Amino acid sequence: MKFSVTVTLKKDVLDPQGKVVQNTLFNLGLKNLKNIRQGKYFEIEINEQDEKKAENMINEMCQKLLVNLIIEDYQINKLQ
Amino acid sequence: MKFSVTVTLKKDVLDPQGKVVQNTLFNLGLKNLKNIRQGKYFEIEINEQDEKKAENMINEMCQKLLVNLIIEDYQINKLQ
Amino acid sequence: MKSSVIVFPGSNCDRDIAVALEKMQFKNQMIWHKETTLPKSDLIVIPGGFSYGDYLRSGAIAGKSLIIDEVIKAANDGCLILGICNGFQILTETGLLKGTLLRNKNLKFINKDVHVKVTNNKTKFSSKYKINQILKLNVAHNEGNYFTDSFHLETLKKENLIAFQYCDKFGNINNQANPNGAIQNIAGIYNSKKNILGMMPHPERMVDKLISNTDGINLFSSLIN
Amino acid sequence: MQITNKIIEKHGLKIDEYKKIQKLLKRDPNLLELGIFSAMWNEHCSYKSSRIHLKKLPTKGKQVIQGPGENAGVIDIGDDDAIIFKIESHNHPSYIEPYQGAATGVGGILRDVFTMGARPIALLNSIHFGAPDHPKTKNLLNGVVSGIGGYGNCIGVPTVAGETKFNETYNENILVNAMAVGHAKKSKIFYSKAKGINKAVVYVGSKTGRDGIHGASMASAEFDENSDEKKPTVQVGDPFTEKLLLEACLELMKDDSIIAIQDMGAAGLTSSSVEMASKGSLGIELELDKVPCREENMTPYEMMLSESQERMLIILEDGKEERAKKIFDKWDLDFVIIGKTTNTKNLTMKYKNIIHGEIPIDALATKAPIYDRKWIRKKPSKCEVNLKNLKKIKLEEGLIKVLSSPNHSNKSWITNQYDQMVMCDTVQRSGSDAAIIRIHNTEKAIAVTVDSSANYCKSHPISGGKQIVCENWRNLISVGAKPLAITNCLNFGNPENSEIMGEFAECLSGIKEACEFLNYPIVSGNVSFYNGTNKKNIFPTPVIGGVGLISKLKKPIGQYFKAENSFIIVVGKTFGHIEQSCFLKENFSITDGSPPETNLTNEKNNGEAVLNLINKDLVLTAHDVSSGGLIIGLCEMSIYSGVGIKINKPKILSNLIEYFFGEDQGRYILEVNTENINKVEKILKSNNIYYENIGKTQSKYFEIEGEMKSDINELYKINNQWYNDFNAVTNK
Ligand SMILES: Nc1ncnc2c1ncn2[C@@H]1O[C@H](COP(=O)(O)OP(=O)(O)O)[C@@H](O)[C@H]1O
Ligand SMILES: [Mg+2]
Repeated sequence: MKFSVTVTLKKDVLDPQGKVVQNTLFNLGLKNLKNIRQGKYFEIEINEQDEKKAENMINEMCQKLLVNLIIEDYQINKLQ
Repeated sequence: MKFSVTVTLKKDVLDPQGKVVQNTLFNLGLKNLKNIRQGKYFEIEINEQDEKKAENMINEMCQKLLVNLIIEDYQINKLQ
Repeated sequence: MKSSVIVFPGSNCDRDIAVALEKMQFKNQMIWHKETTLPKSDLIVIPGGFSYGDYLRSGAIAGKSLIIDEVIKAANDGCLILGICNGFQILTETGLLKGTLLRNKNLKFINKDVHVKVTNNKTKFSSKYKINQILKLNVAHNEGNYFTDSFHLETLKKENLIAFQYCDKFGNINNQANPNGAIQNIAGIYNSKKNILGMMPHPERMVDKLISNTDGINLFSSLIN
Repeated sequence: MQITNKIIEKHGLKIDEYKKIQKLLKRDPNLLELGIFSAMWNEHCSYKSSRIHLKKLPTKGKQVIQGPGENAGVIDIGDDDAIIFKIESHNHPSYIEPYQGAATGVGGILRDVFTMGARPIALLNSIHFGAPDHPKTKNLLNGVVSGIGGYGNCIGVPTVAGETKFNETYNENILVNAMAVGHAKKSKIFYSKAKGINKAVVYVGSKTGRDGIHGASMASAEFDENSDEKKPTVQVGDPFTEKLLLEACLELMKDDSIIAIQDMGAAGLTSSSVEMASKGSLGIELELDKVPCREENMTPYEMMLSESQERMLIILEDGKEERAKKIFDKWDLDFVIIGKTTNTKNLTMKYKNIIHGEIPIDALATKAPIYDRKWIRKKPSKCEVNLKNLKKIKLEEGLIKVLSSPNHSNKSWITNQYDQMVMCDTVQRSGSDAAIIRIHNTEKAIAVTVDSSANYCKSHPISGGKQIVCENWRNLISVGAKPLAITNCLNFGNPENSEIMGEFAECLSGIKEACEFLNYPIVSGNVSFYNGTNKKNIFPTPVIGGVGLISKLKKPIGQYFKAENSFIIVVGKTFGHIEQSCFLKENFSITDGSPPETNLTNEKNNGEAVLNLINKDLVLTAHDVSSGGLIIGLCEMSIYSGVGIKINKPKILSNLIEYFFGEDQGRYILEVNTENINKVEKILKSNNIYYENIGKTQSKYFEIEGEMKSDINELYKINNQWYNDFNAVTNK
């Protein structure tokens, strides 16, 4: 089974990368840009047929390693 | 209008981050993990009501800056 | 010899390279990235550091700056271009050099002295070195893991475009001597015309005996000739 | 809004303190004002528990240009050159989020240094973690190390020295202390004292967000079960913006536009504006709607208390605005006039033309509470070491235990993550007793080091306090530098506990005694109390950062043996003090007993003699003897040089364990070649310095006559194994 995980900074947490990217895009002429925030993305494939179990497993990965829960939020999606 | 962009390394490009993450998760006991690849995620808000135009604009951002087309692929999704 | 060092916000080896160039009798100028013209130079250096914080991808944002168009023009006219560390990353982002620099394989920043072998000494950058000479240079980077497709890798070898390769102190090119996972232990490459050199190690850190050694000097003295 | 007891408590204020606020204001404060008091009156900003003790420290000397009281201390290194330096803690934030906590710690201390006009030239750190097998240690260690590196590497200041220690006392409360050292011209030093009325108050740097609100009060409280609630205060460091801010400030400082400048550190806009006004006996009026904000709808309360990083407050001379703004525009930084100085001696906060709060400056600064907290003397700790047991263990066995322990293992896995070479003035990188940084474009250099000895301080705070100052001094001597002055970071537990307060008072009196004797004044520092959880306090951990001067730079001698067949001289007497040694800790888990006493007279004489020998080029190598004793000192000199040693059977002590592992103070190991040995012995004798000629260097074996003979490559491996194993095991 294949999942995607998107990890984003919590609201109110400074996103220095997003800020610089935003300025750069603006300077490149993309003036309509209102806001951009940068996060991480994972594509994860696991050997597990049971969807519930699989999702639990992905969740565990997020909690244990992929996400810094203190400053980040995350969301899991099943792919295909 | 709000979009998300996910940027992933092309298939035949080495992914050192993904690899280390995979090993670590494996060592943490998540043995069912088959494959994990790491990418970037952007949430972009723009001042543009026309969906077609908006999407073109996002596409331009990707081509101009967000994506290194030599090693990365990307995908745009409309949010909400 | 006239040299220009391009300074981006976040460049931090700009002073170091300027000191080295001046010590080697270059007439050097610092060029702020917002400038739109380049003074006539024999050598353009893109220094190390963290241009734009290395945010997004190292070198990506600097690769879009105004001055880069001028650098590309000069490069096409045959001007010598040297990109060190972040400068190398910027050159790959602009397409002046092929391939890319990925995260170090251990995902950690690495600063240490490493050995590299001079793989090609028949260029304007390396003529003062002996072929296969072993140099001890300092590396300091997060993304020094050079990667390119197999087709380009063949070209690099066929056209003798590999400048330096990581090796051990005896000159053996092997895994243990590879600090960052770079393909074929590549530490630096040339473009086809060999007027552009991108390298991860810092030659400017190796021009003063008191600080380190003088293994970097011949790179600059090669250029003077 | 009604101010309830609960709100008062949430702001970290005691009811008595609230009553004092009412008295000073002659009315009830509103919520904004209460927040301001809370920020200024907490331990971190007001030094209310420490101030009366800090006052006793020696802070003056011919070399001192500016002692404590400014953003950082300033010392004179001759010509027109000054060195500006300070150390600061970021313990609590680093425990919550190790990467960002450590990174913003580095960012904060850098600002303290460049706000005074210095270009930062070196970073150091002292980091303390819990037991290696504690479940949190690995993550904290890796996070802190990459955070320190991440910030310093990006901004381009070399991280050149530090210390990393493990002890279960830090299991729930790690220590992350960062020190920054900068260079300025003596004639171009900037201070934070406001002068003149109606001068523009300018905000520069990053925008203000909601991060770190109440960070300073968090640093002034113990952790408890509810610490999780405080999570939103995590600040994210932006070293890129700091680099821009650094360059922009230094560019503006080239002329004389600045009257006063102050970084926004703990308690952000509040403390920076209050400090500048207080020092100048002025008032300050802020128009908060002008403050550049990152988030929408920020309230005056949030703006005043935000601890967003990478910001500064400047008071500008009249007519300089345009030029100044141009500079900050060039560096893409915000530059906004947000207020002016006044003669009201009040902090006045306006928002959309309405006054939202007004507080007399002195109520926040000079009239803040000061406590003479109760403290008690430490009872000496007794240790019943059975010397017979000690004899059972072989020298080699004991050595290997220590060499392979986390605290004594090679730390290049840390230092290799720090750019030590950027700026191309690092003459001696880490791996020696002190790092050496050349003053750019001169023949001068400074040596820098940080040191702590929590075990010693725990068992006998006075001796411990004395000892760290001396060890720090010795480290500078060993690289051929003349020690000039120190900064200190005092990491302690809960000051409301009289035992902890006793540790504080006694450590300080030890520090004071040593500093006075050695003419080694304290020019800056920081106090971090409330390090502990649920009534479990950390060991008292004062950290000393020292700066010394090398007036004529040569290739450093370093601490690695240079050649075979040299003489090995130990300066200072070996008594074999084994209590509190790492030998007992690593081999027998014995941690009680008292630390070695430091004889200040010997310390001074020995140090001056060694410095003299180094300056005369009579020694090949020098190294001080510290934790681990003689044998560890010798080992460090040998196994990384490829040169072996052969040590004679000692003549003065029959117990070899005590002789080789004893941690007596005031000692140095010197390598001297045949040509100079007579001269060296003559100088030592004529100065009445006790020394021993203990053996010679040889090829590749570490040998003690009749006791052990090991291949140095094997010892090298043992010393380098720990981190690999640590990562491998805890990854599971
Ligand atoms: N242990 C100490 N020894 C000497 N001076 C100290 C000590 N602790 C704090 N100081 C001085 O008190 C002043 C205030 O320090 P601090 O509040 O840490 O500054 P900041 O505004 O950077 O947070 C500084 O001048 C500092 O050098
Ligand atoms: Mg300060």
